[in-house]
Amino acid sequence: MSLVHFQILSAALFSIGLYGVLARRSAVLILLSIELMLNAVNINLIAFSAYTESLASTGQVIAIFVITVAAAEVGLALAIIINLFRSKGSVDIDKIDVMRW
Amino acid sequence: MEERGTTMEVSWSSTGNNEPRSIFNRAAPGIITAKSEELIAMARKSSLWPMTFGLACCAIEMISTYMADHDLDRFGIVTWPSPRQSDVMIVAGTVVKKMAEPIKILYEQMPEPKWVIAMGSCATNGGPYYRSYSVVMGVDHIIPVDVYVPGCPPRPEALMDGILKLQDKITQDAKERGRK
Amino acid sequence: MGSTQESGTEGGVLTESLVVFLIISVVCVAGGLGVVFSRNVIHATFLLLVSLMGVAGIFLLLLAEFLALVQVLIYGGAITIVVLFVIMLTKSDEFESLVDNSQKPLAFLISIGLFVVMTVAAIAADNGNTVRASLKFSDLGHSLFTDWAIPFEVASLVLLVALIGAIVISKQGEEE
Amino acid sequence: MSLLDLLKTISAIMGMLTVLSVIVLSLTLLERKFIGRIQMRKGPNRVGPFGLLQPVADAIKLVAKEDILPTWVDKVIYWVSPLVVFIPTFMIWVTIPVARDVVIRNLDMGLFYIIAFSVLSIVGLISAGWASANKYAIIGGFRAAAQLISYEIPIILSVLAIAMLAGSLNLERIVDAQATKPYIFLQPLGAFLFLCGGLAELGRTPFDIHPAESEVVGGPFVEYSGAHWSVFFLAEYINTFAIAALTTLLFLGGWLFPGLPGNVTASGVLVFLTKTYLVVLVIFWFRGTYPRLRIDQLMSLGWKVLVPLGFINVVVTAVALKTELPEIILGLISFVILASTFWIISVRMRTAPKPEYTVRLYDPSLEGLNAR
Repeated sequence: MSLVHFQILSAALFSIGLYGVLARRSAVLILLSIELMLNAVNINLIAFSAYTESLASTGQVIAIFVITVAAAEVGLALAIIINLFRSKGSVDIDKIDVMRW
Repeated sequence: MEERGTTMEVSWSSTGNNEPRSIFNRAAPGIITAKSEELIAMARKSSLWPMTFGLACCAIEMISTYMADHDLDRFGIVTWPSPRQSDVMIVAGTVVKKMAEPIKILYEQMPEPKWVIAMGSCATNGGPYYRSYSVVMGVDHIIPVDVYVPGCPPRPEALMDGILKLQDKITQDAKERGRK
Repeated sequence: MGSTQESGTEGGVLTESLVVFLIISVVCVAGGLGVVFSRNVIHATFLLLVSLMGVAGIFLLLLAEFLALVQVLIYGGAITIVVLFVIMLTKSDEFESLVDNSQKPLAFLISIGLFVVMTVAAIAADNGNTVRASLKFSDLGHSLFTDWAIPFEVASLVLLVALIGAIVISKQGEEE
Repeated sequence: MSLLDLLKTISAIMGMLTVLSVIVLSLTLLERKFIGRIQMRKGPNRVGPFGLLQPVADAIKLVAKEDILPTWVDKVIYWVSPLVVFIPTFMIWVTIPVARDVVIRNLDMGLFYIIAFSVLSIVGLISAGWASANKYAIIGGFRAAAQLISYEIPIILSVLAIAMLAGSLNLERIVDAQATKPYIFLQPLGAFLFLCGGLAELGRTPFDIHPAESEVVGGPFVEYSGAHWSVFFLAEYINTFAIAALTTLLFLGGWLFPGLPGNVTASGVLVFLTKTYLVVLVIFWFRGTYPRLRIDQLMSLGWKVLVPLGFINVVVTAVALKTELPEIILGLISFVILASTFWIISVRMRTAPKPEYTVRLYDPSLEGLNAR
């Protein structure tokens, strides 16, 4: 098991997440795909820090920040989705093409 | 586990010893099938969980039976709110026609094996409301009943007697199934 | 946990940690595929949880125990449940009809292409030293509160602001 | 990891499963007997000597019962969610020491591990509620989620203060640090927060709003029957025992007792089990004594009382550690805060204005006004 394995796994998860973001219509499902992409990034960060001695703690610390930001992002995004649902009656991204309403 | 020590001897056993038996029972009488059946029956009769619902005045007596004075918990009986987890249904009170359908649904929602106690004369045969336009003449028109408890309403002791009768019935049924 | 030793041989040899890695990564990728292909949004959420627990397992393989536990706590305990709450608050029968949009083939091509590019880049890159190093829990904490003290404070501020913002945004819709 | 280590770990896990199952059986009987005594009745006494075989009978009956799969359920999630609840409850026992060195794997981050995995079982409750296709089940599931997320914070805060005092997250070290003084004397406020949060996390009376039988007829478990339901039941009682064991380890000095050697395994296990069963009895005592809280009362207790108290607890402990206050003063401060909280609550309950109930009769002339 070497760094390449983790990189390939991370690439696979990132591409899957990207597909979800591009191909889905529901806002909630897009949010879930973004979570997937963030986790792919985290795998990469920690793998590099584990296999590079000079970066021993840096990768993990940045991964902690990524998780923090992901939590904040989920909170805000879900609030926006609820608000959107209240005013539009739908969570379909395609229907939300006006910037103000 | 010693069976005789904890089960009640039932004298009104109708099955004789000269009935046809399965190959297991002939080869090793009462060791494999009968014993496991009876063991499970013992467990079942020792933890009868009734569904809690009351229909009329009998419910008051039923509630009083669960309470501290009469303490059905001694027999391992705890009431349960959901039909999915209960074994016995105590139909306590008048079964009006509007309530017939819910009772039937609740009975069908209970998992096998399940038993029904009809408590009070209304649930047994309509009681004082005999030939009333709105009352079902006994809950056995809707669901099969195992034990009838007479009285209007029956005292808690009568309900406890009915439950003991049901326990006898469970052991007896298991024994008879084991003999076949 | 924490006792997984580096099982020396590399490159094509099926060591025991490689087997564990393969199992976990299959769980991860299958969960991820489930998230993007499932037609039921609740199933997608639970599959996301499966995938993220797999990621926690990957963190364990990388000897980052703290991160693995954080992953379980934050994603398992908080994010999935909040997402489920929001799905229940919105119209869930609507989700059946709006799974995929018309960009689907294009999105498929783009993500496959990205995956190929990234994989080739990863394989082609020369990863010189490939020895996994464990990091002591206390060292992580020490580094977090000395070298990274200011970013840490900023991150907590970000969380606070996001909390207030989420409350304000969801309250706004209520008044309208 | 060599093969021998693997075998050792597996046998330890199997032993843990067996012991925990026996403990669950003993707990159900203990609860029924104890609550029976509180309610001035006898409790189960017909099955076996003194009713000792009652839990065995219950277990056999539950396993032999029919397992119903209702029509509208989501089959996979319906069958998986008992396991999702059950596995984390077992996994946290991996790192709970019963006596010195009597533990499957003593983790350096033991406390954090326990908190992280105990949260995971909420997902099982929600998925059980959702998959059951039953309105009571889903209301119960979401009540469970709301309750557990809110009460996780006081638990984490009280545990944080303990970790600061002991300087470790390793449960054995935490117990060692209590050699001369159990932390309940230093942290009465923390102990109160932990027990409150623990009870809420278990969903036991006074916080049992998610299986509330008179409101949501058993919450997420409504549709489950037979063996699958008993898995939930097992998980609940193992969690009860785990919370009691954690209270013992964190606040009551674990396997240490003045006058008894802490290093002898037998006496350690005995002391630990005695303390844990006493805490379990306290939990059952609450069940026999207190009525259930309403969900709004539960939420306001959690967010308006316990979370602020938790932050106060952490700050007080940190200041005391930084200024090197004598421990007795820290204990006194903590106790004063706890006592004044109780005093304020009791005063407010006594002086609160009585709610005025208005009976609204049906008035056909208002039909047009009320209709929306």
